[in-house]
Amino acid sequence: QTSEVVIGATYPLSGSGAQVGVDAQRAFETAIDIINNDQEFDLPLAKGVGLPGLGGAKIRIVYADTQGDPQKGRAEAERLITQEKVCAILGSYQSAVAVTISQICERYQTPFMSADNSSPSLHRRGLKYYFRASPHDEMFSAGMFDFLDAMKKKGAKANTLALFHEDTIFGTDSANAQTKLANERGYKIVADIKYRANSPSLSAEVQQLKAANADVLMPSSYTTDGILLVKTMAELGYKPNAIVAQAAGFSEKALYDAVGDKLEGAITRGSFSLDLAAKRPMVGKINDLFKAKSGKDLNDNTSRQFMAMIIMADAINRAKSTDGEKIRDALAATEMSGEQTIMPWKRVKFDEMGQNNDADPVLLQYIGGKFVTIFPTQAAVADAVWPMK
Amino acid sequence: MTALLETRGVWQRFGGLVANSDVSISVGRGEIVGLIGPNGAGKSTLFNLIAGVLPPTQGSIWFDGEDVTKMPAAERCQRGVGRTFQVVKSFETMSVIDNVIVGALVRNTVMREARRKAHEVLEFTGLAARADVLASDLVPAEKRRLEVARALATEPKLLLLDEVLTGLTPTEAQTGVALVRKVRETGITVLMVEHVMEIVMPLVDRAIVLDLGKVLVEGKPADVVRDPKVISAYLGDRHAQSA
Amino acid sequence: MDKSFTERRRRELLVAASLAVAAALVPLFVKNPNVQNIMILTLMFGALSQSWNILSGYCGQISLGHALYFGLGAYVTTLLFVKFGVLPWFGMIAGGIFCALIAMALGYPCFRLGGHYFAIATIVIAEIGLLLIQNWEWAGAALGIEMPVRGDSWLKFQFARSKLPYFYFALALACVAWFVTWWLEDSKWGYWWRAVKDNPDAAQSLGVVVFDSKMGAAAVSAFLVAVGGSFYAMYVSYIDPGSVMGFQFSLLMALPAVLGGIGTLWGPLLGAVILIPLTELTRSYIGGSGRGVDLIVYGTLIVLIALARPEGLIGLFSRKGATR
Amino acid sequence: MTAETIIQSLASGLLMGLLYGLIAVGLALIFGLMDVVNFAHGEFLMLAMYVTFFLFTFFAIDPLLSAPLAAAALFVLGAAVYLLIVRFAMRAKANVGMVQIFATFGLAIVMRGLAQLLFTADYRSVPHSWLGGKTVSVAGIFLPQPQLFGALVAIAAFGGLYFFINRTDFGRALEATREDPGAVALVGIDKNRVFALGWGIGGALVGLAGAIMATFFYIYPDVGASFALIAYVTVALGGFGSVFGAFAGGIVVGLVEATTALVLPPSLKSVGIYAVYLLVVFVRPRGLFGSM
Amino acid sequence: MLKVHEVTTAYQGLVAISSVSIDVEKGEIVCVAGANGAGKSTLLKSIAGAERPRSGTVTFDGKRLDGMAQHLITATGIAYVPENRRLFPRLSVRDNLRLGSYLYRGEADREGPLDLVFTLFPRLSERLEQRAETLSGGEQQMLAIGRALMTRPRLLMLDEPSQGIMPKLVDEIFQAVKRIRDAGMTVLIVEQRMAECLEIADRAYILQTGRVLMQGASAEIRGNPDVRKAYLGL
Ligand SMILES: Nc1ncnc2c1ncn2[C@@H]1O[C@H](COP(=O)(O)OP(=O)(O)OP(=O)(O)O)[C@@H](O)[C@H]1O
Ligand SMILES: Nc1ncnc2c1ncn2[C@@H]1O[C@H](COP(=O)(O)OP(=O)(O)OP(=O)(O)O)[C@@H](O)[C@H]1O
Ligand SMILES: [Mg+2]
Ligand SMILES: [Mg+2]
Repeated sequence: QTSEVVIGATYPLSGSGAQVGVDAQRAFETAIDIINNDQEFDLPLAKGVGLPGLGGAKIRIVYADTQGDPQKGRAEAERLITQEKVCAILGSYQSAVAVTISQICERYQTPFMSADNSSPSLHRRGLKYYFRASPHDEMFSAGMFDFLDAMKKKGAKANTLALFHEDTIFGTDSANAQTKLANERGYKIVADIKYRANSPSLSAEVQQLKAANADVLMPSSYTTDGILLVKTMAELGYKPNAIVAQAAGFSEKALYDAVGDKLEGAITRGSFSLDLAAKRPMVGKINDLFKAKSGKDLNDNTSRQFMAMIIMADAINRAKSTDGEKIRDALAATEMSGEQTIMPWKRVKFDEMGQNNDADPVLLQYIGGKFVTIFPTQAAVADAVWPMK
Repeated sequence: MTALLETRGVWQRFGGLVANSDVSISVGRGEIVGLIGPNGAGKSTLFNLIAGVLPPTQGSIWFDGEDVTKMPAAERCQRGVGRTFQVVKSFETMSVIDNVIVGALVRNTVMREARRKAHEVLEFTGLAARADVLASDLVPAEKRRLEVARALATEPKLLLLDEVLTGLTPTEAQTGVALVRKVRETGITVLMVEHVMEIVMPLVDRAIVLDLGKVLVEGKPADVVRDPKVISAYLGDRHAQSA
Repeated sequence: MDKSFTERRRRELLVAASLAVAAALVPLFVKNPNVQNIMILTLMFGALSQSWNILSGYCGQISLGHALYFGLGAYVTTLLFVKFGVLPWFGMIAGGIFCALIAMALGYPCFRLGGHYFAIATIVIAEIGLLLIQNWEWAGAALGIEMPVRGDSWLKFQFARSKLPYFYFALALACVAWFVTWWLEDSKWGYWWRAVKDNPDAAQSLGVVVFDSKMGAAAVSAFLVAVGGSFYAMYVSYIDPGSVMGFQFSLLMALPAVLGGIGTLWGPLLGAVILIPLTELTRSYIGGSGRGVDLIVYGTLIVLIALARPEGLIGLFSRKGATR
Repeated sequence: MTAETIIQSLASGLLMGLLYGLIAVGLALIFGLMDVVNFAHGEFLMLAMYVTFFLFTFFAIDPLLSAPLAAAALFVLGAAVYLLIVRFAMRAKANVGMVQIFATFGLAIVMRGLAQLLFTADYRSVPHSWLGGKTVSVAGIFLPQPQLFGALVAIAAFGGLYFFINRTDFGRALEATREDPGAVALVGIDKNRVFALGWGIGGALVGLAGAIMATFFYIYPDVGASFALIAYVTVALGGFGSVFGAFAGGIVVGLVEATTALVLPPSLKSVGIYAVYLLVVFVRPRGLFGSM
Repeated sequence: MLKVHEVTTAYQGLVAISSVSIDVEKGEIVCVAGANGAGKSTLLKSIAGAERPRSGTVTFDGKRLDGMAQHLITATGIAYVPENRRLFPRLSVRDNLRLGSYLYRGEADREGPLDLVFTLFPRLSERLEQRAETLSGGEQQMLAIGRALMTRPRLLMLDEPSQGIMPKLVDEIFQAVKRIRDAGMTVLIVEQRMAECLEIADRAYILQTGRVLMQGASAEIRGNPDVRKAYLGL
């Protein structure tokens, strides 16, 4: 019997995405801690030591640095599979890198789970070994528009939208989804600003936002540009009526450390909410475990990374084998209730393309220095403050 | 038969400075002509105009019966103008033989031929022993010889030599003089700038004196050195005495 | 006539042939895909750097924008295949010719520029190319394009697991790049290029048409780099603007030649043989820590090599090689 | 497009341009006047921002006050980089420029790695500085105070450097050393001293830029990459060898960037900068005011 | 004043001068002559610190120079005009001259040497704003000597100063050298034009393939029949 099960994790560990990769390492370690040791959580595999299906084998994780480069991600995935003998791979933050990693995994019949990639195209490529438990941009955006619909019904002013998105896969996908939904549901896009990621200046962009003066500003930006955007808005005297962000930078602590005072009332979509701790105490405890390692609260990314590890381990346990095909079948058969996760999801169940369609996003509002869940109603702990302060 | 080279009323201005003014000279086939004159008289500038480094501000240049005023330097070389630079411009990272091969390629498209030609020229100029040395390792006198070798390798009709025999002891200079004579024997016309009268005067068939950008005097070397204008502008008293 | 020279040329050819044969045998013994991947990358970067060396090393026109040709080669091949079903073999040639033309079109205004002005022009032109593709929906924009994978096929040059075909292609590419360099080195062009690099004024006076020389070098260089780009697209089977046209890529293409010996026949390959495994191994074995240690090690080694052998590592083998 | 938008664009562009100028001024000295390539310029800026950040976080020194300290720290770094690395890279017989590029490129990678190791990959920022987030508004046109202050510092830095290069013997020595480092000993100049000092001053100027940037920009190990290319283009656009050129280059870059975004999608705004660079050098191969 | 003792200098293992010893006394003009490649330039480079001697010593006013950095040697009062002049090509004539006075840039009196330069070479005063690279060959030579004089040297070392200079000016330069000596400087000069040089020199050395072949007072050397044949072309 194997006493050890090796899982690979491919992340940018140097370069401009390094911070996310490093935080991901802490999230995975937290998950492994829970799996490998006996813990009192209502999570699969928490109780008892290791994977019972494999005679108590423990999970070991091997990290590989992709530097955000598809070619390197591919090479690292192949190395993990052939040399480190990993039986599954988790990844990978940048969607472009997920494309090549999932290809390699397909060729080696090794399951790959996108923990935090949100590009909708990823699961639509007919790959057998590709899985994603968390929502993709279309689901996220749908959640955001559901929320806007609800607000409008309550009489809030939310007719015109300004999209502000970076020119990467993430930004483009997000904007495409938002444009489609806006057209379908009768919102008017008064500004659609695509900017270059990590620009030295966003003044020109902010000015156009200001001129458009939409009811809702919808940014899709990573932390760096998020910080610069908010600072530039303050400098150019632009106070939007409401911000509804496509997470990313807007769910990062660093952003609120830098410009939190200017974001009172900002709303972001998310796949995770600490408010859940009230209903599900386990969430708070796991957050504490994570915080002890990283000094940060779980956020949108780290919570999804944590869950990816749990779900993958659960499948391996059920497969009772480290054989790729068996794990794949086990993953395909996954049926996990929402309560068994730390997420506000209904359940975890993959469709034939490997996508979990029951992972509902939530909307969070930044109020008084922390996030509160405001949507959907069953998860909400407060009403949305609209317009933002 | 027409002259090989003719400049017709050539002017060259640099901003306010007139380096050549209304220079009309002609060089016949097979001649060795000395171009002399004070420092800054415009000799090298005239060479640059003939070789096509710059277009003259005014006037025209005729070579081998053709108006070449607007022709670029490389093409003039192909027509048969070979030149050396007063401030040597070797290809420093290339060996001596490779330097010469560049020149030889003008008339030899087959590499083997070009290489053979280059070796021949090195023999001719006495640089054969240094063939594989890097040009940057040559001492100045050798670099000047390399300039000549490169120009000869292009098999020119007209060879412009800008102070290639300076910095030699009298004995060595005699070897240089013999070399120039040998060059002429192969049918090449020579126009040379040189300040050392002991070398120029016995060598040239004719001397042209430039001063302040203009042709001052032109004639047989013996006559030229006696010309009071030349003595006062260029040669100085010592030569006046010896002449 | 000049026996030693002919002999040296023949010896170089012999050494190259033996090395190529030896390299061809390696994957028969080394089956580890990771090692094979490193070997493929080494050969690819060796070939790219060898091609870069033609324009920048021999002809002295330092280009820091060769990623443009690499990226365009990759895009032309991929787009022709995905959108029009043109087999990559033809796409590769098309990409090469396209890039050679682009290089000449760009050379027309750029070759008037000297030194750093030229280098920076090459950088910004490549960046413009990157930005335009990044915003061009039809070509996939930021999403990039994936080559549909449909099982092993020589016709489509696709192999799911076997790396041998890619290896031999990369080896062939490196051999071609080397041979072209070797051949051009003792040709009119080779001499013209080096003359232009050392002293354009003198070159002109010796009948060298400086502009044509630069154009020739640019076309050959761009063609080969574009073929390298096509190969990359087929090998990785996914391209996006950032990963094939980024500025970093231009630097990575030049780096082996500089470290091995710029403007030398063997420098780029030697540089690649040392540098690429170093890059891959530091990342694979110390990059996982997430603390930047791999960068420190990798960067330090680059600095040390550059300083210890400013003329290139080839100087370790022969003084002559270093200065030719 | 209203008149106000255009005026605001021009104002923002001008301020940003002066800031680019400030970032480029150190490079204008090292790259433009000494003809030594420093590919780690962006990383110098990154380090200066971290120095400012840590002085603020641990000692509560406002960036305005710590700017001289950042300048001093970067002076030492600049001089050290010359003495320990570039000096040896310059010994190459051929292709000195390329060797410098890669020696400093290696240095840039090391600096990024070290920053990640020592400061972690987290994004930092200086949240509450005296100027941070403050803005002056004149007739509906907003002028952020950090950029305004940066613009003033930039003008002062350019003025100082101009005086230094054109009016002092050291400036002349610097030019001579660039022309022929082997020949300055003939007049008794120690080329290493001149260059080390030049690098030091170049570093100090980046230090100033970093301190000001820290008041409104985020900080992380790779932040330099966003500015490096713009700085190179700025110096080249203005023309190598000219301090005034780099100053003008900065302003042109800022204005072009701001106005391009009015007509093209903002994601293409650097295309405007690049196109202007190409146009300028195609017409004037030595940039706007270059001498080399 | 200057003592070169048994100096050997080599380029990449190739010995260019071996065990050369020469002396220069204060106020002298000393001429060094010899065929191409005899090692004359190498001797001057070894004194000036441009090449490091492999063995032997160089002392100047009792101070050891060998092994000292080149710029410090300049600061001890030795000015060296190399064969290829090494002007700063893109700087103006004025700046080239001004840089000559870099060592005493703090001092008020920088005009003294400048006056001397302009008296010796009035042409330079007409060309002050021109870039050095566009000067004619002869003008460049004047500038190189002028720049060296600006360092206020006690010993001036000239490597073939007459090269590329028109006949009238050659005489003037040699006369200038004499006047430079009369202004209190010592001169060590390498020349091919031995005849002219010996006229002004007090003593001379003749080098052959890296060794001192002959030395003595000018008149003595000039009278030597071998020298007349080999070097004076008589
Ligand atoms: N590019 C230029 N710009 C400005 N002035 C120039 C340029 N080239 C040459 N001159 C000037 O033109 C004049 C003629 O120079 P040229 O080099 O032709 O003289 P020369 O007769 O060859 O002198 P020498 O015998 O000293 O070599 C000189 O006064 C020189 O300073
Ligand atoms: N940089 C160098 N590299 C290699 N060898 C050199 C170098 N400089 C000089 N030599 C060699 O050293 C010897 C002496 O050269 P040096 O220049 O001192 O002679 P010289 O007497 O000054 O000759 P010239 O009259 O030509 O100026 C020569 O054989 C020369 O080839
Ligand atoms: Mg001349
Ligand atoms: Mg000499």
